Amino acid sequence: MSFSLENIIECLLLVSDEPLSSNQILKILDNAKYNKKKIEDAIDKLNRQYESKAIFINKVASGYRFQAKSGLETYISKLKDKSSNKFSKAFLETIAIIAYKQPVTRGDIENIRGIAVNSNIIRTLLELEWVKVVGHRDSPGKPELFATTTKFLDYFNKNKLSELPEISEVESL
Amino acid sequence: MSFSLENIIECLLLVSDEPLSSNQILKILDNAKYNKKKIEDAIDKLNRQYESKAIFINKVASGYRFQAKSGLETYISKLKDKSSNKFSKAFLETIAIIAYKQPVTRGDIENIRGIAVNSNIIRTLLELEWVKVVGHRDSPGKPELFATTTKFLDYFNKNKLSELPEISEVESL
Amino acid sequence: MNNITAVYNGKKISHIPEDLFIPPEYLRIILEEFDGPLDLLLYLIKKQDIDITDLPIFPITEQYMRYISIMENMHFELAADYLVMASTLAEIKSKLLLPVESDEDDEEDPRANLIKRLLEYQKYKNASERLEEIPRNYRDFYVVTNAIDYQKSIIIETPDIKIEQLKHAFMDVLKRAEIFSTHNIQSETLSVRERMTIILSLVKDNENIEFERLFNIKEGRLGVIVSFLAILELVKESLIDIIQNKSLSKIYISVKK
Repeated sequence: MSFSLENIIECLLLVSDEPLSSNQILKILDNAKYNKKKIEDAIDKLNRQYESKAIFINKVASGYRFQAKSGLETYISKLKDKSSNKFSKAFLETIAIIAYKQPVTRGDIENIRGIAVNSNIIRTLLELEWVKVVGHRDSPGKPELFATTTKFLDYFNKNKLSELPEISEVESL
Repeated sequence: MSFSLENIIECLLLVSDEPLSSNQILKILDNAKYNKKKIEDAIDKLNRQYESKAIFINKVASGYRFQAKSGLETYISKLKDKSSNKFSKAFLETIAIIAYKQPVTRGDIENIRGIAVNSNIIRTLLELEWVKVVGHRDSPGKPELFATTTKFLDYFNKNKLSELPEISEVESL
Repeated sequence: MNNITAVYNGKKISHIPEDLFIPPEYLRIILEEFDGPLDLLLYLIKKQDIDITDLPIFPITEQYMRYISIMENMHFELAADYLVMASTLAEIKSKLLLPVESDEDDEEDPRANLIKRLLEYQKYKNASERLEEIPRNYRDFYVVTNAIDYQKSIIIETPDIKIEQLKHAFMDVLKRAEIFSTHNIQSETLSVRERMTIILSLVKDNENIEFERLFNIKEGRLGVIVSFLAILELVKESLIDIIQNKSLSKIYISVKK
């Protein structure tokens, strides 16, 4: 089965975790018969197809990305709340590591916990605005550095990070 | 703007991190006018709309999810980092024992493999939610009994445990 | 362990040459491939192309012991399970050496239990190989998850966490990671960590920032020390650069580019 350019772009944008620019799409397709204009036209055509649908392709700073149209917020809230893993041990440990060892990268958290970080947890923490990106480490891939926010401290009724419970060596024994 | 049931389901499945069962969808919609049959019909209708598209809705153990049709692997593989789905031999052997012999305790796994189970493997399996504790064996120490989950089946595109490859007793090497 | 392949000096090697000198680093690669004593035994048996139900315990034990002693000589950290297997093999060997009394010939073959375990393990090794082959997400097919953004008006309920839970979670992690001996977390560290975050945010928003602006005299000596330690830590973790164009001129801090 061969797919039209629109269908290929639709599939790529849906499978991708990040927005894709027309240049990135061209690079993936790696075919001289396509150009930027053709990609843009295809996206316009897709959006016309989506007129009655609840989704559309939006252009954001780093490229094209699917987005939900407004109107389904109550449903989406219910869905997202269910899947956020907020009460898991992994969630607690992840936010604890960010709080006590900030700024940390995903890799740091993985090294400390000895296990891969669940993307949903990081996303939930960012959505809750308990955690923010404060920079990028100067190492391959320029990983994001996470730190806690004042909103996180507010939640625990604290003014400063140093007011969090102390971790002492004695207690760990 | 109001959306049809198909358009709502399409949007929810795309927003979700995980497959959604028809029951979960009904719960989110929270409206007496819908029922399981209507959800299933809507999904069939969507899949007919997608006939020429590169995506489709697939049913796996924990529910419905979008997947790419085959044919675009060369493009998609350029998008995705595959390092996260390489498993060590020890990891695969552990999950194979849990899948084919469930419910099993850590001790059972150690007896079969002849070597201590690495704690990180069990922790990873629990966090991935590929494995859950289904009870405790009535023997000294009341060890936890592990079994696989629908999420484990989802990963391998299966609906039921019986769809895993059959294995037979080994009589010679 | 059907196929061990290691590359040494550009050559692919798939079995240990019997009487050749084995370069230690190559041996290490091979030994690390074994997932426990049963795995090693299966390898030794398969290499001989013998019927497992007729397990020749004497040569296999001898070879097994040879591997163990090589590993020990290399100070290879040997799991206790390897030694347990060594004693099991020795026990079977000694039972086989005892004269069999004629009226007890329905007594079980001392090798039977070991053979059963090896076959059982092989069964699950086969199963794991089948699992390795069947289609899986992101390798053989692609699942669409979390494909679309949604409006910011989506509200996520805040989780209910007690501050003590946070502390215990961190201590659990530290205990597990056994990094406690090298990282002494003291009360002060947190204020330094917090300051690091503040400085990083400041530097991120302004291209360059004057060194002095990172200190607040009102905080007193302790506050200045905290800022200074935070700057040093940020430099150490190569997150910021300290720039001074000529000596005695103003010092600037910028994000590491």
